[in-house]
Amino acid sequence: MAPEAALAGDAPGPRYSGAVITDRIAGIVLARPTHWGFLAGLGVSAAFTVLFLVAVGYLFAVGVGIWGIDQPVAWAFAITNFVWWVGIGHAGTFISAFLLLLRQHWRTSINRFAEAMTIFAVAMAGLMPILHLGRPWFFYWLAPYPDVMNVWPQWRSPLVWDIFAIGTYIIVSIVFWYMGLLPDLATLRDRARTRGKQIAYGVFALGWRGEARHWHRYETAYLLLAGLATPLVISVHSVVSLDFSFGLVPGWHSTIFPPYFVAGALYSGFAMALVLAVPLRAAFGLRDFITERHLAKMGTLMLVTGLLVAYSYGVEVFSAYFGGDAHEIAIMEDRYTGAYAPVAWAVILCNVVIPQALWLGWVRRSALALFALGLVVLVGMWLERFLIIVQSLAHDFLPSSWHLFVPTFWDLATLAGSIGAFALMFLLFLRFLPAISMAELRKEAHHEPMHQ
Amino acid sequence: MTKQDPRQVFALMAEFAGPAALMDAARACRARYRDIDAYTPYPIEGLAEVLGFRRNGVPFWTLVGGIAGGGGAYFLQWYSAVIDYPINSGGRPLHSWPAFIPPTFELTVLGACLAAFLAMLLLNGLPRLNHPIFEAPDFDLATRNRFFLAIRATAPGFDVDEARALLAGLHPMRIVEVPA
Amino acid sequence: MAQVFSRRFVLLIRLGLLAALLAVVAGATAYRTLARADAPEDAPIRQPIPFSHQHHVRDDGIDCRYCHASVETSSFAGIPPLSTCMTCHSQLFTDAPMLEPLRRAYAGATTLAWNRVHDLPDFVYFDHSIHVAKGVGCTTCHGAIDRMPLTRRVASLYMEWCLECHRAPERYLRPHDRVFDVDWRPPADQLAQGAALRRQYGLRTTRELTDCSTCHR
Amino acid sequence: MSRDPNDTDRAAHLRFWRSVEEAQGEVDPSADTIGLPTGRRDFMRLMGASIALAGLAGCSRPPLERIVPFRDGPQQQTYGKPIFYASAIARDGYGAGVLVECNMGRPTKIEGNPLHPASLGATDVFSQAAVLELWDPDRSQTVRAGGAIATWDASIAALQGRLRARPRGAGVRLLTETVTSPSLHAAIRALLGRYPEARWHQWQPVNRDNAYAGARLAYGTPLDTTYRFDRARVILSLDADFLDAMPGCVRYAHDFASTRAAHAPAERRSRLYVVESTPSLTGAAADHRVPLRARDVPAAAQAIAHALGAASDGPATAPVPAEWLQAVVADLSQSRGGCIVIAGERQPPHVHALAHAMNEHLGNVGGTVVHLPAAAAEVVDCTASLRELARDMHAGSVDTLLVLDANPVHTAPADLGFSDALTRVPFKLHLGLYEDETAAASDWHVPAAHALESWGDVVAFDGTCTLQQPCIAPLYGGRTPLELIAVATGDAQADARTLLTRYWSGRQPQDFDAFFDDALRRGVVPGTASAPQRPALRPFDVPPSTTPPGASLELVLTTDPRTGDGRHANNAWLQELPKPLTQLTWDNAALVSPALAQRLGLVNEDVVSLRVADRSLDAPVWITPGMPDGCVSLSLGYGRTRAGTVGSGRGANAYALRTVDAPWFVPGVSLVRTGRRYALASAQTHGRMEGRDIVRMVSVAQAAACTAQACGTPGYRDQRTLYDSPPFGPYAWAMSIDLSSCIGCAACTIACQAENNIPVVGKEEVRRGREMHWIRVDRYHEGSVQNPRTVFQPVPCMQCEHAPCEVVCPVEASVHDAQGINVQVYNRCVGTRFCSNNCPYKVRRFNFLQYSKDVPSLDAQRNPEVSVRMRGVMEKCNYCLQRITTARIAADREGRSLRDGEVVTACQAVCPTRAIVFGNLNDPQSEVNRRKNSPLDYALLAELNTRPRTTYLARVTNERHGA
Repeated sequence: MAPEAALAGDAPGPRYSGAVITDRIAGIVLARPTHWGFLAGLGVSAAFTVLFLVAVGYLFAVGVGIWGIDQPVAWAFAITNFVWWVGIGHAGTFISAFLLLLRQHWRTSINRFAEAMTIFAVAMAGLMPILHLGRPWFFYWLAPYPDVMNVWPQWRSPLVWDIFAIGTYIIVSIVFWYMGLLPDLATLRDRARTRGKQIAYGVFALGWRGEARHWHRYETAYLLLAGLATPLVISVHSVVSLDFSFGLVPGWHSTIFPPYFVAGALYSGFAMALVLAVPLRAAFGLRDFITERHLAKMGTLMLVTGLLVAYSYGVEVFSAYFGGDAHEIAIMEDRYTGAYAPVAWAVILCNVVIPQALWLGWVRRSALALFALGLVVLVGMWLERFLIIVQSLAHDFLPSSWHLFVPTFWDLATLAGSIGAFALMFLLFLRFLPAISMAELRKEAHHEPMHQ
Repeated sequence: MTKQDPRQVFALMAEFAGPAALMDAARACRARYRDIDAYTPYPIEGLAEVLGFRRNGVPFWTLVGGIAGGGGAYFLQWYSAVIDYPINSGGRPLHSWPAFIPPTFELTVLGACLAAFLAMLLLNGLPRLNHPIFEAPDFDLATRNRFFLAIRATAPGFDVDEARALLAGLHPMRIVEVPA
Repeated sequence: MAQVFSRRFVLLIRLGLLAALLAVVAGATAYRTLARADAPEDAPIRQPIPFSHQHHVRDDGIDCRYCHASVETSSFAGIPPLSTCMTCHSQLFTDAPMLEPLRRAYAGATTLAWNRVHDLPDFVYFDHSIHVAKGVGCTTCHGAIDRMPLTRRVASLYMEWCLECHRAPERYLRPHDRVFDVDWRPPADQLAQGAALRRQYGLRTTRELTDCSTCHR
Repeated sequence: MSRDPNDTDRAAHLRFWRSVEEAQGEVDPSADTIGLPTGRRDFMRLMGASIALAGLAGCSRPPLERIVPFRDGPQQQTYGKPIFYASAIARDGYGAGVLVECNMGRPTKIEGNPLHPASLGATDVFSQAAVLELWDPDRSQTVRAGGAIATWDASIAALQGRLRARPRGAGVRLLTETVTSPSLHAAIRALLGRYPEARWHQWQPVNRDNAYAGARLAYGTPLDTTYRFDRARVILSLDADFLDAMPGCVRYAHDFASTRAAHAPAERRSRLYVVESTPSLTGAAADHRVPLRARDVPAAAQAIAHALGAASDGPATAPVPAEWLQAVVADLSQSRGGCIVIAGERQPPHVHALAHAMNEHLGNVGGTVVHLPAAAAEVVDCTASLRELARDMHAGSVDTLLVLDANPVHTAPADLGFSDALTRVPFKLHLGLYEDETAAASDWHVPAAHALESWGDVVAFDGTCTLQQPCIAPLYGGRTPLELIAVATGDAQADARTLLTRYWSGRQPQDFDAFFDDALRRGVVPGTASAPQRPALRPFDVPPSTTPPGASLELVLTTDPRTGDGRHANNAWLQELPKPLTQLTWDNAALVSPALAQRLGLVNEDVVSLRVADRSLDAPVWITPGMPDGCVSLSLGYGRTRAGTVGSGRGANAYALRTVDAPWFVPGVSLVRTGRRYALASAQTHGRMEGRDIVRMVSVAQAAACTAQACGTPGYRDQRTLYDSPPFGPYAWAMSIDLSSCIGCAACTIACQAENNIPVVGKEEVRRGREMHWIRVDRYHEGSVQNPRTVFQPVPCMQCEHAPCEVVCPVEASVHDAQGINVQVYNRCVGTRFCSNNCPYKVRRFNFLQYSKDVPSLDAQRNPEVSVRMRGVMEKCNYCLQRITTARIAADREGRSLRDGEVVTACQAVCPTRAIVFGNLNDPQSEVNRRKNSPLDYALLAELNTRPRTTYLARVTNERHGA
């Protein structure tokens, strides 16, 4: 640690000193007046949240029959949304945990909001499987607890594994995120000028005072959490993929699913991170914290995971023919030529063809282009999950049972509503918590000045 | 500032502009006193060791948490599926150990993470909302860009004037007495 | 800078948290106790006629099957038709006001509606005849019926209660001739005798007895 | 479903929105049995119930149940045990013996009567559905005078006053359907004797006019010709659907199957040739089938007769392929005395005559073909009889009309103008089960007692008579025709039982009571089967086949396999039971051949207007492989206007195109596209096997040479597995389904529905693919679309030993029990539906909505031994667990083990062809084991190694080489 570098950290003068970082970011939460665009966004997302609540209320009142699901397609939108949201929820932890282990210091300016994104996405995801139950008020029967029936969960079911995977994931994500927030909450407590805010932030800061020994244990724990969260991230979507590959439905029953799903998850996760980061830095003037460099790196990651996904598509088709199972082959042929072929080709377009633009440097550097690509990939990934789930079910072993799925208004309302609720939570997060980790930035500033 | 009775003093605290100065000061004081605290806006490598930090404890408790979580999970599954209510599900063996792995893994991670977090807090004596040090002027800058070094009154052979002299020699931005 | 949280304030927060915790615990226990007693155990159910099993069984020594005629042949033990009551009560207590509802019902003026004491959920299929045939006595489930001036339920009727016996019937089995004996008490070597009876009656294996399909369809 | 074509148009196009309408309750007016919206109350109640289940009942306890004792205990009845009453249910006038299961006095299920010749223990779909008809809330519930509520006594007074005014009965007319009931006939004769100028007319839309006329032509006297298919080696059906739509068809199906079963002895194995104008079950069972325009059938018959030498002259050109003709002729003449030529009910008289001639020529009469005196008490030409009545009504010479149990306003030929004529009759009294079209047009309506509420008697196809006894008092004070006739004759006091005993004591004077009780107990009156007759064949001349120019289309009218002539239109079970060939539910449709559709550029659900002369009718098109080119087929029984909440306004009313001269085959029809579309609900959207090994077919030769290696997946039962078998108890239940015997009648489906409280979901839900049948009958086409081979496959739950559904259930709601049954624990199910996704056979059914409505009268029908499932719960076949348990408990009480055949599942019991066998695998002697040891035994999707307990016997086909 060179002394002059150290000086650059504190003494007033050079940009990005700890003081500047702190005041700029804390200012967003404490001082900055609410932007009209922010309010507009809040309004829209609130409206969609209401739609979500209506859809759920009607669902509970009448039953899952209000959706388009049928025999044989007993799973459709709800599970598609579930997988999609869980996938999006993967980028956050990946960025903050995995990149931390890899000493990717650039992550510091994006991990905080990425983690928030994770939590809200996983919250949405966690809701879906409960909503899709025929008798949602008995959802807790999936959890082991001593009851008057003396009956336990059926541990061989991937759905039970799901409960544990998703449950663990959301708890760990929240702990990880909150732990990262501790020092910043302390900062806000100390920067806050009104008693109310001081108390609010102070309570959650748990009396953090930046003592050296505390910092030491803090860093150890943080590193351990990162080390534990990384395999967790991989495991969660692997377990989710088992919901399908564990079944013997042709188009589901495949060993490639775990890696395939994890790649897809990160793919959509980075896409969502970009979709959130671009307007965020514009709206709150954080361009010099979340720089083109950050966006470009995320773009690169998106390209990599995108290629993995493309590879998986290829392997899926290949293994069907290579394996020679008539049912698998039939599924693949129907997927790209049958009733759902438009969806299949849309998936190829969104997830394979268009993202190749990321090879171009200027695309990776253009915030707008990345934003657009993010949206395209998000749509593509949703469609991919829809395709895997619905098309496979609609075309399984006995032709006599084949039947197409047609969504209803309530299917769409649930999807749109969940996006609205997600946006609402994220906007509120931006308003009340620092979107970028001040403590870590201070540390970074002190290590290497950030002008690249 | 007026001379005070040591018993009313919690600590004598010096404020520094940067980590380097704090480091040097810490070393110097540590040579003389045992109970020294340092407060920084971000973690500074080696500082804790300089202050005589020994037992971390977090890794140990994390391990304990992990083992408890995993072991508990597997036992629960085995007991409920094999002992308490054996049921033939799809002709699979009652003790379907491969199927028991995923929950076991997940709960291992969960146990470890919660243990790590709680251990960090409790070993650090947190949460503690009220602490004498908060009384110190300028201390709100400890979470912004200032670095503080405090010699606690509990330090053996602590004497305010001597300590003040020692600190003054280290060119702090200022020195304050933190009342108990 | 001043303390954000004074010592008193911290104390308040602590107390608040403690209170919240206690509230949760209290709520949980309350829920548990209330929810489990969805129809109170051991509470006599009031009836249009205060029928006393104690009187009819203990004092008069009437056999269970005199009134519950189909207990050995059908799933339903049977509620006696009014004519059964009248076999005696056309001679005895002919003008007891207590029996007015019976006489009016028998005359066809009204119907007599007993309140159900043992009410299983509709998805549970319990068969009296097989239990009686396999040596499960009346009092094993219905308690000391001969000591009940007003009939009450002594068992929770929860699945855990059923399983408790289905998992180890030998703890309760009786010789055939004692099934309707209200004075039967398990002998000292009940486990041994029960096991013997279990073999003699050719009971199904515990695994079969605890199959879901044994009670649910 | 909305009736207005524009709405249905929208429905067909904007499928996106269908479910929203659905969700808003726009499903079906038949809210009783079907349709969605659980009202707020229902919902609260449901939530209440579920919350109670969830254990939250602390606050809201379940209401105290009450027990109301009998005053005097009923005789020969134990609480909680069913009683079976022998009775009979008539179909088009011909009775079939049944046993009615009553639980605590409520008829809940119908079984066939093994002692009855027309049943042999099986029934058709209509008998199964009769119990729902009994409890139908739409049934007529009160006497009505001019629409206003009136009383039975008032109607008696009115009627008797009317008749008193006409001492000789001038202008008095009685209209009934074909009467086979001896007692009713006697009563009617007595009435006519009392009022000599009164007239009696019989009309029945599905009648035997042609058959009787044919018999007159050939023998000079009307006869009921019956057949012994169990003795026949070669069968030629001239457009006759003897397996599904003929008096005695249940018995025929049984006899026929006995010569077709996978293990039928070679010397008894029959070969079936069929020419038909509309695909039917008989056609599907054929070894050699030729789709033929109805108007070409006579020529075909003539050609065959000529080639056989049974007819002097043949047609210029035979409309059937030459090699087919040769094959038929060769086969028939090779098996003289052992073959059958059978003519379809709808075919003109001379085709029947030709059939008689051929049977005589081949020496079948007296052997495989048995002539009996007509079962109808009095044979009249229904059409002529009704025409006469209509004429007199027009002429105004009818002033008092009694209509008993008939619905002429709906069923009369369009060109009689019956309903107009009816308005000219001053006094019209109608006795009927429903307030139907005729009731609405009558001055008086009297609710009729249902067959299960009635004392009566009815004659079967072979003359055997059965006494009908009520299993429950008339729910709505309905009366039987016998009672009404008695009233007309002046005897208003006597009840139905007295009238019946009065008649029979006349026939059986000595120890009558013994006779009567015995007849009631057995369900047949001994010695009533009619004696065979051997009239001499008379020469007759065949009208030259007048084949109109081939261009014009021909409309073929058929009786609907589900609603019959329309009388079952309000029966939701039948409406939702897929029609065997088209798999359509809830509607009839104009069936056209793929070629014709292509020519006219039609696709399914296009609405066309069928135009004949000045009449026209709009109907949706359904493209049907195997339809003969050049004709359109439409079934009667739809387009009812006053059927009830379930049946009113469904489908197209084919009677609008039916005339006196063209009752079945309407020439010169034109199809005009309307550009509109109408949503049809088909239970199966894909009809081909895609080359998968689903229904396995082997020829007789192959079957003979068949070893486990040759056919049958080599030992699918000992495929390797990683797991050791779980502990099974003394019983290992299993099922075997013989695809050679199965004719696809779907009686199993509806029997299962009645037995297991399976709800009806409604047309919209069927369109969504949400039908609930636990055992479905899959239909596959194979070969050319013009004339495919059609095969059926009943698919219940396979009860896999390694059930894919179980391992994925997170809450142990789908588990295996020690009897090897894959049980679904409804009360534990949370409805993840993973099990259904993972079931390769897709036999699991999900309550997407609250399908089981809480309607008192429908609740009364429910089987108390089976849970009624709530919304959000998965359900499926469990081998009639309730029957197994009941039998096991009975056996356990006696300390013995179950005998083979002691447990009979509902589908097995009802099956006319004995295609389904159920039993214990652990019993080496069991029938099911015998079947499973056959090399023809195979498991569906055996490669998945799910180890199904339900397996199939391959379908053995018996083609003649070079045909």
